[in-house]
Amino acid sequence: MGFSHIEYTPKDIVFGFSKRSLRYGTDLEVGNGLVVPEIKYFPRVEKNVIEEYRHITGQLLKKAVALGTQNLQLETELTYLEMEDKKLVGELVNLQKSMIERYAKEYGLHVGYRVTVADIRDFGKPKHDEESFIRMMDIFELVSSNGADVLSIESEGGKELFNYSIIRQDLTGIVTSLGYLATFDMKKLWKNIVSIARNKSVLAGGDSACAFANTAMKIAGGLKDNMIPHSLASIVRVMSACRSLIAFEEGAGGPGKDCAYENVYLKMITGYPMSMEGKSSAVAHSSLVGNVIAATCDLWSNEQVENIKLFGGFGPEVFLEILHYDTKLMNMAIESGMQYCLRDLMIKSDKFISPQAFVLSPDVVYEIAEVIVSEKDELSRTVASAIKAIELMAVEEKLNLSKGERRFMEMAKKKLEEIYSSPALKVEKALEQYEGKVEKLRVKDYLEA
Amino acid sequence: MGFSHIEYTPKDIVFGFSKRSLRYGTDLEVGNGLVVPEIKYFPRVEKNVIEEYRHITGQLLKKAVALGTQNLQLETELTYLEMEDKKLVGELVNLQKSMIERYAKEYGLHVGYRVTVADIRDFGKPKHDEESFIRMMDIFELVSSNGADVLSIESEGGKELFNYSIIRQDLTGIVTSLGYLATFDMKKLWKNIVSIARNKSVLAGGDSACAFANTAMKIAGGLKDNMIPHSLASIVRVMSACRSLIAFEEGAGGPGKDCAYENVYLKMITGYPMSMEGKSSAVAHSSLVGNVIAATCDLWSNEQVENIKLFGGFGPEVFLEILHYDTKLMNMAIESGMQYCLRDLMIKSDKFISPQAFVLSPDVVYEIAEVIVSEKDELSRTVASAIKAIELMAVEEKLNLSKGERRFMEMAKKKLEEIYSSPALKVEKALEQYEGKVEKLRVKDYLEA
Amino acid sequence: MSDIPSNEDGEMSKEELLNAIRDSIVNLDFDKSKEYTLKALEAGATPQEIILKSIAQGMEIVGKKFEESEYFLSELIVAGEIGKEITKILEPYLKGAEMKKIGKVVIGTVRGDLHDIGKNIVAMMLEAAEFKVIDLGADVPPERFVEAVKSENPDIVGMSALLTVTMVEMKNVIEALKEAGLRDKVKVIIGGAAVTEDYAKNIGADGYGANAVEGVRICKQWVSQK
Amino acid sequence: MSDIPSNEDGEMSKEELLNAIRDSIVNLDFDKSKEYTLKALEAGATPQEIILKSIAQGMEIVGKKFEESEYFLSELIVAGEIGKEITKILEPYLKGAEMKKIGKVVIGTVRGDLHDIGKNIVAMMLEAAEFKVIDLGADVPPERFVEAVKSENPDIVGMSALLTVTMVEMKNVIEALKEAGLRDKVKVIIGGAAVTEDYAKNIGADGYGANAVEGVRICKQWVSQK
Ligand code: B12
Ligand code: B12
Repeated sequence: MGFSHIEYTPKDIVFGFSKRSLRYGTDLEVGNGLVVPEIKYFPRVEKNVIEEYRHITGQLLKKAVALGTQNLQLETELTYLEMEDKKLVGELVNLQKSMIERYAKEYGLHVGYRVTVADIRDFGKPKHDEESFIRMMDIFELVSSNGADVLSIESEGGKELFNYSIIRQDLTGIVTSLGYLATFDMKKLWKNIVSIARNKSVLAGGDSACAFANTAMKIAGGLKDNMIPHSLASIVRVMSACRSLIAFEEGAGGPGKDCAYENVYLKMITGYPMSMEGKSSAVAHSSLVGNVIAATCDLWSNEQVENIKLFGGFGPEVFLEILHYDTKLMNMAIESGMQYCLRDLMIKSDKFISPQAFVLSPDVVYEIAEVIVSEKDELSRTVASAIKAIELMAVEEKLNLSKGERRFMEMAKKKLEEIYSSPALKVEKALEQYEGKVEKLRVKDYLEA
Repeated sequence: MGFSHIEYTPKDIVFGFSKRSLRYGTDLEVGNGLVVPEIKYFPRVEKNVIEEYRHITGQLLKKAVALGTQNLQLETELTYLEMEDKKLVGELVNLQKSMIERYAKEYGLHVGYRVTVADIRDFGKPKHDEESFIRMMDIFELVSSNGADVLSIESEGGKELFNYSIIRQDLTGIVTSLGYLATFDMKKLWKNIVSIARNKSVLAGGDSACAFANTAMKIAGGLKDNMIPHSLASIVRVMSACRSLIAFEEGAGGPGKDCAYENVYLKMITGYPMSMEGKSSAVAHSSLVGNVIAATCDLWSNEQVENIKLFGGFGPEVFLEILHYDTKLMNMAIESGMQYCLRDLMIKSDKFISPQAFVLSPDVVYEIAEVIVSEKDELSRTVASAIKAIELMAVEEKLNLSKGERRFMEMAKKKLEEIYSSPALKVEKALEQYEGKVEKLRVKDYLEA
Repeated sequence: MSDIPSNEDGEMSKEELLNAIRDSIVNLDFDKSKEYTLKALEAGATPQEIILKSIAQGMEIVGKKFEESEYFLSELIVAGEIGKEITKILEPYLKGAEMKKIGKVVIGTVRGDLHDIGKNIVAMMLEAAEFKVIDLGADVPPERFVEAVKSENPDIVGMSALLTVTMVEMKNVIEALKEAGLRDKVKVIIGGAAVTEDYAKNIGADGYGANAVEGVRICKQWVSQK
Repeated sequence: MSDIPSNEDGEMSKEELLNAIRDSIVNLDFDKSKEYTLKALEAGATPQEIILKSIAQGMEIVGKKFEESEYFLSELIVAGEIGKEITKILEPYLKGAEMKKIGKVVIGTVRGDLHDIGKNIVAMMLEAAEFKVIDLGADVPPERFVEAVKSENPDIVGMSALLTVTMVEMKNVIEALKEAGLRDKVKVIIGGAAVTEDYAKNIGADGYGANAVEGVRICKQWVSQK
C-alpha cells in the first residue's frame, strides 16, 4: 500500500512520457519522450526450439534495420513446455541476448529484452504446488543471469475462484478473488521476484491480470455479444488494477507488462513507464479499446503472433512493421509538440463506444485512481474502485448502455455497496461457501502464503 | 490526355475528402469526410471455394457489427484458378453480395464491394492472347451483373520489357515499358472496361501498376538492402502514375485500386477518391511508406491476407479490426477538425526516410503532378515526371542519400534527358533491340491494339 | 424488473406459487425460488408440476430474453443453476422417478492445457440442454478420458484445447480410445480457440464446435439420431 | 568515377588496355569495354589474359563494391552481362578452348505461376557464379522440366513459385521426375515467396533458398561435393 497519491493529471498523462523513465538493455530509453515498439512472438511448436528462436530473433533484428527502427523491445514469453527444461531456457535467453548485442553493436540499435515466466503452479495441489513455485523462481534467476533485462509474469493467484465467478456474474466471488486471495499471492510472489531482480541488477517489470481482466474482456466479446455485461468486464479491469498494483507496491519498477490493459491505472498511480497493447494486438486479442489504450503507453505491443509465413513475411516481421509505423506516428507527434492532440484523438475514437474503453480513458482513470489511493487496504480499494466505476458509467449518457447493462449495473452497485459495508466479514463468510463448490480452491494455502 | 490541371493544393489534399465523392453499394459514401476500411482476403486453396468465401464474408460482416464498423468495403481479387470457371465466379460474387445485403438490412451497414479481375493474358501469345482478353471482359460483365459495385484490375501490358529492364537498371527499357507499350494496352483495356461499367451501371474503379511499381518496391527492399536503388524504385512509382492515369482518362471514376500507391498522384490530378494501403498492409507488402501513404486516402486497405487462423481470429477478421482502428482515428480527426494535423504527422513520419516515401508526400506529388499535366503526350510526361522527381530528390538534403544512390541518380538524369530530347525516336530504336532479347515481347501486337 | 409481480407474503394459490417460482428463476433470485418451492410443495404442487410449469417455463423465458439480447449468457447459466438447485429440493419427493436426461457427455481440457473457461461454458450449456455431463476438469491425460468412457459409458466425448502446443493431445486421446476398443462407442467433439474444423477432420474427430451454442447443437443432433 | 583514369585515345600498352577493360566493366560501360577488348587483342593480349586480368578482376571489384553497399545487385547483374558479351567477342580467338562451367542448372517457374522476377535473379546470379543455366521461363509444366532434364542432363533443377495455389506444382514436378526415373540424377532446389524450408522437406526437394544468394551458395556446395 505504498502509493498514496496520483502522479499525473488527466491533462498531462500521455504516451512516451513517464515520470520515472528507465534506461536498460543496449542503451534503450523508455518513458523519456519516445514510444518503443515491443514485439512478442510465439514459436512454431513443431520446430527445434533453439533454431526457431534464432529464426525469429534474426528476422526481427534484420527487419528493424530494414525499416530504420532504432529502438525496440523483444519479449519472450516462455511456454509451459519450455518451463520444464531449464537448460533450454538458459540457452535460448542467452542466444537471443547475444544476437541482440551483435546487432546493437553493428547498427546502433537500442534494444530491451523482456522475459515473461509462465505461472505453472497448480493451485489445487498442496501449498499451491510449491515445487512449481520454486521452479519459477529458479527460472527468474536463470533468465536474469542469461541476459533478460526485464522480468514479468502473468500470475494467477485467485483464478480458481475467478473462473467460477465470472461466468456467473458473481460479484462476491470476483471481489474475493481479485481483492483478497490474489493479494496474498501477489505479495508473496513479488517479494521474491523483486529480490531476485535486485540481486541480478535487472528490472522487475510487473504483472498482468491477463487471467482475470482479459478473460472477462474475451468473454464479453463484441458490441452485440451477450455473454457477460461489458460493464462487468469493465469493473473487472478496474479491480484488476488494484491487484496488479501490488507488484509495484512490492518494489517492481516497470516497464509494466504489455497485456495488462490496467496499466493505464498503474502509470497514473506509480509514474513508471508501461507497455500497452490494443489495435495492433488484434492478432491475439480482439478488443473494443484499440486506440484509447495507446493514449498513455510507453511501449506499444502486438501481444503475440505465431511465427508463421504470411504473404509479406513471417508473422513477427509483419507485426514489427505495423508497430513501427504506429510508434513512429506517436513519436513524430511528440517531436512536433502535437502529442496531446494525437492522444485526444485516440481517446475520443473509442471512449464512448463501450464501457470497457470508457474506464481506460485517462480522465475516468484519474477519478477512479483517486479512490484507489485513498482507501485503506487492498480489499476495500477493490470494492470502492468498482463502485466508483459504476457510478461514472451510470451517469455518462454518451455510453448509451442497453437495458441489460443498466439492470446489471444496478444490481452490481447494490451488491458491492453491501460488501463495502464490511468487506472482510463478507469475504470470509463467502469463502466458506466457495471452498466446497469451487474446484481446486484451497483458501488456507493463500492465507499462509 | 484529359486532365490538364491539378485538383488540390498540397495544403488541402487530405484523407477522407475528395472533390468527386461517390455513393454506391448499400449506401456507402466515399470521399465525403469519412475514411472507409477496405478489407481484402485470400481464400485457403485447399478449401471448397464457395464455402471459403461464405466463411470469409460471414466473419467479416460479423466482425464489423462486433466492432461497430458502420462503413466498409470488401474486395475480392479473383485468382487465376477462379478465372477459369465462370459459373463459379458468378456464384461467389452473388453469394457475397447477398450476404452483404442481408447484413446491411439487419444492421444498417454501409458496404461497398469491389471485384478485381486477374489479368490472365499471356503476352507472348499472338495478339497478346486475345482469347484471355475476351474471357476477362466476359468476367467483368459477369461480376457486374452479379453484384460487384466497383471493377478493378492490375493490368500488365508492358511488363515483359519491364521485368527485363528493372533488374538491369535499364531506364530506356523502363520508360519504353511504362510510357509507351503500357499506354497502348491501357487505352484498349480501359475503353472496354468503362463501356461495360456504363452498361451495367457499376463503377470503373481503376488500375494498379502493381506489376511495375510494387515489383520495384519489393526488389528495392529495406533501408540497407542494395538490390536496386531506392531512387530507381521511386521514379518507377512516378512513371507508373502516368500509366495508371490512363484508366481515368478513358473514363474510370474511382475509387482507385488499393495497391496502387501511385494513387496519391491520381487523386491530386483527377479529384476522384482513392484507396490506399501502407502500414496495415505489411501483411502482404513490406514498405518504407507505411504512414505517408495514409495522408491522402479515402479508403484504407490491408492489401491481402490469407484466411488462416491466428490467435485472435482468422486473418481477415484480425486485419479488419486493425483497419477499423486506423480509420477510426482518421475519422475522429476529421470530426474534431484536426485532419490536417494528423495528416502532417503521417507525412513527416516517413518523408525523409527514403526516396520512396519522399515522392509520395503531397507537396512533392504536387510539383511532379504539375509536370505530368503539362506535358503533351503519355511518353513525354513519363520521362519528364521522372526527371522532375530526380531533381527534387537531388536537392533535398534531408534525404541523406548514399553514394550509390547519388551515382545512380546522376546517371539516370543524364539518360532520361537524352531520351526526353526525342522520346519517340529513342523508344522506337530501342524496341528494335529489345524484341530479340526480351522473352515474349511482341511489339507489333501493342501497336495494333 | 417491472413485469414480475412482487409477491406478497399473504395467502397464495398453488398456481400463484408456481408462477412465483418461475419468476424468481427469471429474476435469478435463488433464495426466493427456494422459499416458493417449499411453499408450493406444501400447497400440494407435485414435483412434476414444478418442473414443467416453473422451472421449464422460467428457463424458457430466460432463454428468450437471452436471444433477444436482454439477458446475458452468464444469466442463462445462473438460471440453469437455480433450476438445478430447485430440482435437488424436489428429489426426495420424486421418489425414484429419475430426471430424464437426453444423453451423457464426458468432457475435459486436454493434457498440458489449463484453459478451462470455454470448456466450463460448454459443460454448463450441455447441462442446461439436459445432458448428463461428467466434467473431468483441465489438464486431463488420455488415460483419464479412456477410464471415464469405460466407467461412464457416455454417448459423447468432448475435448477442449486453447494452445497450439496442446492441441496434438486430442489426437492422442482418440488414439487411446481406439486402442482401448472404445472409439466406435462414442462420438467425439472438439473445440477451443486453437482448433479448427479442419483439424477435427484431420485427427478423426466426429465434430467441431466453434462456440458453445454450436457444440450443444451438434451434440443434440447426435443423440436425436440415435 | 574518379578512381578510373580517363584513358586517352593515344598509344596504350597491353597492360593499360587490360586495366581499361576491367575499369569499363566496373563503370558498367559496355561500349568502352568492347572497344578496349578489340584493341587489347590487337596489342597481343591473349583471350585468357583478358578473362583473368580484365573480366575476373572487374567482376571482383564490382562484387566487392556490392558487398560494401556501394553498388546495387542490379549493377552486379549488368557487369555480369558485360562480361558475357566480352567473352562472346573472345570466342573466335579461344579456338575451342571452352569456358569452364562449374555445373549445370535447369530452372523455371512452375505451371500456373507467372511471377518470374525472383527466378530470373537466381538464374543470373547462377550464371555469374559460372553455372551453365537453362532457363525454361515461367508457367512451366512438369513435362517440360522432365524433358529438359533428359536432354540437358543438368546437375540441378531449380523451381520457383510465388503463389500458394501453384506451389503444389513443385510436388508434381518431383513426382514426374521420379516416374521418369530421373529423380536420383539431379538435386532439386526450390524457392519463391510462397514456399518454405519445411515445404521443401515435405515434398522431398533437396534444398530451399530463401533468396538468390542462399540459393547460389547451396548449388555451389552441391557441385563441389560431386
Ligand atoms: C484467459 C487466458 C488465459 C488464462 C486461462 C484461465 C483459464 N482458467 O482458462 C491464463 C492466464 C491462465 C492463461 C495462461 C496461458 N495462456 Co492463455 N489466454 C487466455 C485468453 C486471454 C482467453 C481465453 C478464454 O478464456 N477465452 C474465453 C472462452 C469462453 O473462449 P474459448 O476458450 O475459445 O471457448 C469457446 C469456444 O472455443 C468453444 N469451446 C471451447 N472448448 C470447447 C470444447 C468443445 C467440445 C466445444 C464443442 C467447444 C469448445 O466454446 C467456448 C464458448 O463459446 C486467450 C486469448 C484468446 N484470444 O483466446 C489466451 C491464449 C489462449 N493464451 C495463450 C498462451 C500462450 C498462454 C500461456 C502459455 C502463457 C504463458 N506463457 O504463461 C499460458 C498457458 C497455460 C496453460 N498451460 O494452459 C495464447 C495461446 C497461443 C497458442 N495458440 O498456443 C493465447 C491465444 C493468447 C496469446 N495470443 O498470447 N491464458
Ligand atoms: C510483382 C508481383 C506480381 C507481378 C509479377 C511480375 C512478374 N513477372 O514476376 C504481377 C502483377 C504479374 C502479379 C500477378 C499476380 N499476383 Co503477385 N505479386 C507481386 C509482388 C508485389 C512482388 C513479387 C516479386 O517480384 N518480388 C521480388 C522478387 C525478387 O522476390 P521473390 O520472387 O520472392 O524471389 C526471391 C526469393 O524468393 C528467391 N527465389 C525465388 N525463386 C527462387 C527459386 C529458387 C530455385 C531459389 C533457390 C530461390 C528463389 O530468390 C529471389 C531473389 O532473392 C508480390 C508481393 C510479395 N510480397 O511478394 C505479389 C504476390 C506474390 N502476388 C500475389 C497474387 C495473388 C497475384 C495474382 C493472383 C493477383 C491477381 N489476382 O491477379 C496474380 C497471379 C499471376 C500468376 N498467375 O502468377 C500474392 C500471392 C498470394 C499467394 N500467396 O498466393 C502476392 C503475395 C501479393 C499479395 N499479397 O496479394 N504479381
